[in-house]
Amino acid sequence: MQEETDNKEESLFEAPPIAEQERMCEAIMFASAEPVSVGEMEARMPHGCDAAEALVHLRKRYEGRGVRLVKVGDAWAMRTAPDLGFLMQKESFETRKLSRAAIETLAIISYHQPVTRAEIEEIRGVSVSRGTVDQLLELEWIRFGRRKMTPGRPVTFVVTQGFLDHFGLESARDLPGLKELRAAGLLENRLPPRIMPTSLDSDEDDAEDLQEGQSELFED
Amino acid sequence: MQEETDNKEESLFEAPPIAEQERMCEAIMFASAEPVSVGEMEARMPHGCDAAEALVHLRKRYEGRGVRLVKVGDAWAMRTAPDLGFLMQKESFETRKLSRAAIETLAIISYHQPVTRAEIEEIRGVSVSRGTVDQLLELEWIRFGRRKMTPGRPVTFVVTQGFLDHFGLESARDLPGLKELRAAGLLENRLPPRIMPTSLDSDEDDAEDLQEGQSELFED
Amino acid sequence: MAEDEFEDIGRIENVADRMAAEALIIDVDGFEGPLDLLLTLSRTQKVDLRKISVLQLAQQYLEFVKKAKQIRIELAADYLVMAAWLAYLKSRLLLPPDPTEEGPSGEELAAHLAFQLERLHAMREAAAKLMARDRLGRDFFVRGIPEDMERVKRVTYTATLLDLMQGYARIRTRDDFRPYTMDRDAIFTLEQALERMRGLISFAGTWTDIASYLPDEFSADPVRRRSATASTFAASLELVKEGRVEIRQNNAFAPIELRRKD
Repeated sequence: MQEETDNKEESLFEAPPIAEQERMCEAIMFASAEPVSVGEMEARMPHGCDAAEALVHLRKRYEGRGVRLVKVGDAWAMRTAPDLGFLMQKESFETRKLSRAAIETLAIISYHQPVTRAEIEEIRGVSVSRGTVDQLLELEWIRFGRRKMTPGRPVTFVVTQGFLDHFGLESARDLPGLKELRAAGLLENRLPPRIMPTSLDSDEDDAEDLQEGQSELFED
Repeated sequence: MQEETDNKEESLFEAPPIAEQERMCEAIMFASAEPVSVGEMEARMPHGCDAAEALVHLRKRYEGRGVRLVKVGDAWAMRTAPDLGFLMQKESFETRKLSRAAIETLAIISYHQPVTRAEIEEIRGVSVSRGTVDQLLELEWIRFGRRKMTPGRPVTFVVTQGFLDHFGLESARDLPGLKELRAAGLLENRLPPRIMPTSLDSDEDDAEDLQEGQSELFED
Repeated sequence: MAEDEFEDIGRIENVADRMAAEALIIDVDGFEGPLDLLLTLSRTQKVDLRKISVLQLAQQYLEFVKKAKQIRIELAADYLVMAAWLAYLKSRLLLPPDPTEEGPSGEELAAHLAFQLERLHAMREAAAKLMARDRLGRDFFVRGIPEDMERVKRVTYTATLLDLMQGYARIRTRDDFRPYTMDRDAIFTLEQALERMRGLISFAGTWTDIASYLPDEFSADPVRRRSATASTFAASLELVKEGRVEIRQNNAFAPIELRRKD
């Protein structure tokens, strides 16, 4: 330590400028298969170099960049910035059909919103699993609505804008009513559901099929 | 820089500011030993990013540094500055020494691609041994190109991205002396007058392969 | 290193010089074929390859081959072919053109040879330049610690509007909703026909038109009749195969008849 200053002054002559040393450290760290200690770096650099000093500069240079200088034990290495870790993932996508339970639950929410879990269960005739609701929440197709002003003040579910976007609806009111579903053959066994899309233009009379509760939501 | 950020934001709505995109490209480039294409980069970056633009900035940033951004064919890679090669004895690896035949064959393929075996033989005046081609294929410096639309539909050879990477070339157009060779007509495919000995015992592919000018690749 | 790569190429010139001095005592194997040898010889003319004297070159080559043949008997065929051709070329160049002879003139042949030599020479120089470039793994380097790409599998769930409405309809329909399947009430299946035939066949002691086996409810409506006929016929063939009945048809379009086999 005490000698360092002397050495430096002595060797300053031959040693490359600090900016050049910085470049060297940069290249060494980049190419090295493992973290490199200051000693090792200096051993590879021309005589008189001060790797520690160069590293201070280099570290500063990389502040806020996509990669940074990190100390690993007593060695140094370059690493990608932790906030960019997501770039190092190769995502593979798989599309799966929503389960029947989820679709039914979603359908009930869309037609009856705002609707409580108890109401969903009543309509479906089976209990609604937590996972199903969670999945729909995660898909951001439903969200929590206002609490019902009934005993227990249960939470309600409503569909989201994301839901409307996904299904190409302007509002939940655009969902065809039971009458149309029937006309489209969805409530009868015979007709192929292929005929569906034509009947999507909604008119007012589906209100009969929808339960009263939801209209408040769309009052805007 | 500030201006650019603004422009970018105008045109790309949700895309992160260009400085941030630059960071992302930087991280991706650092993380990968292989060249990464712009498309691949954008696939990993948030929607709306313009990697090509970010790379222009990034390349400038690394000018004169210990590592630099280089273009390799359609892709980009980070490589240490060549003048610092002397620091890297530890990392340097011996490429298997290539025979004179292999070196010449490689040069002929790179300057004349896409080129058939018969054409290589015509230029060198000797038959090309299987081992030579295999060695170059194994190094992944050459690969099979499209078949020539000439009798026998012989396969052609072209150089690879690995070749460009190895020799620090942005594209095959940057081969040393290419322009001069072309100007001198030495990359033309000149059919030998009839009675010329092709000097080869080449059987399957014959001199008829030598037809349309192969310099097409380099035409700008 | 660079010098190593050069060495091969540089050697040509050294060899060329040596050759000139040592009066062509040469290991033929040292050359990569006749063209290489010609190139080497031509380099001793020390002129632009385009202005080379092909005649003189041919002379040198023939000279060389002659001497080499004395020393080493097994001269490769390639060399001899080239020698023969050069002798021919020489004669073409020396003699006034024969108007009756077809094909390229001696000058054209000579020009092409000069082109070949120049091209080979150019490629060698290009190869040397290529090898002299900064090279990956020697002069510049890749990232020493590449970061592995983490593979993440993302599952997205989808549903269509139709799914949604079918789901809703399923719940709201009193009668059990079932997904659409083709209703095949006009179809008399092979299985049905077989079952029916198996029951009836024991009564067919004499030849009977298979039309009489059609079920009543399938005989009137032509669509249903068609289906039943086809299935009954197929079922009959099946029974023939099983060896339980015999089948016959006297003429085209005549009734198909069957009879129990005893």
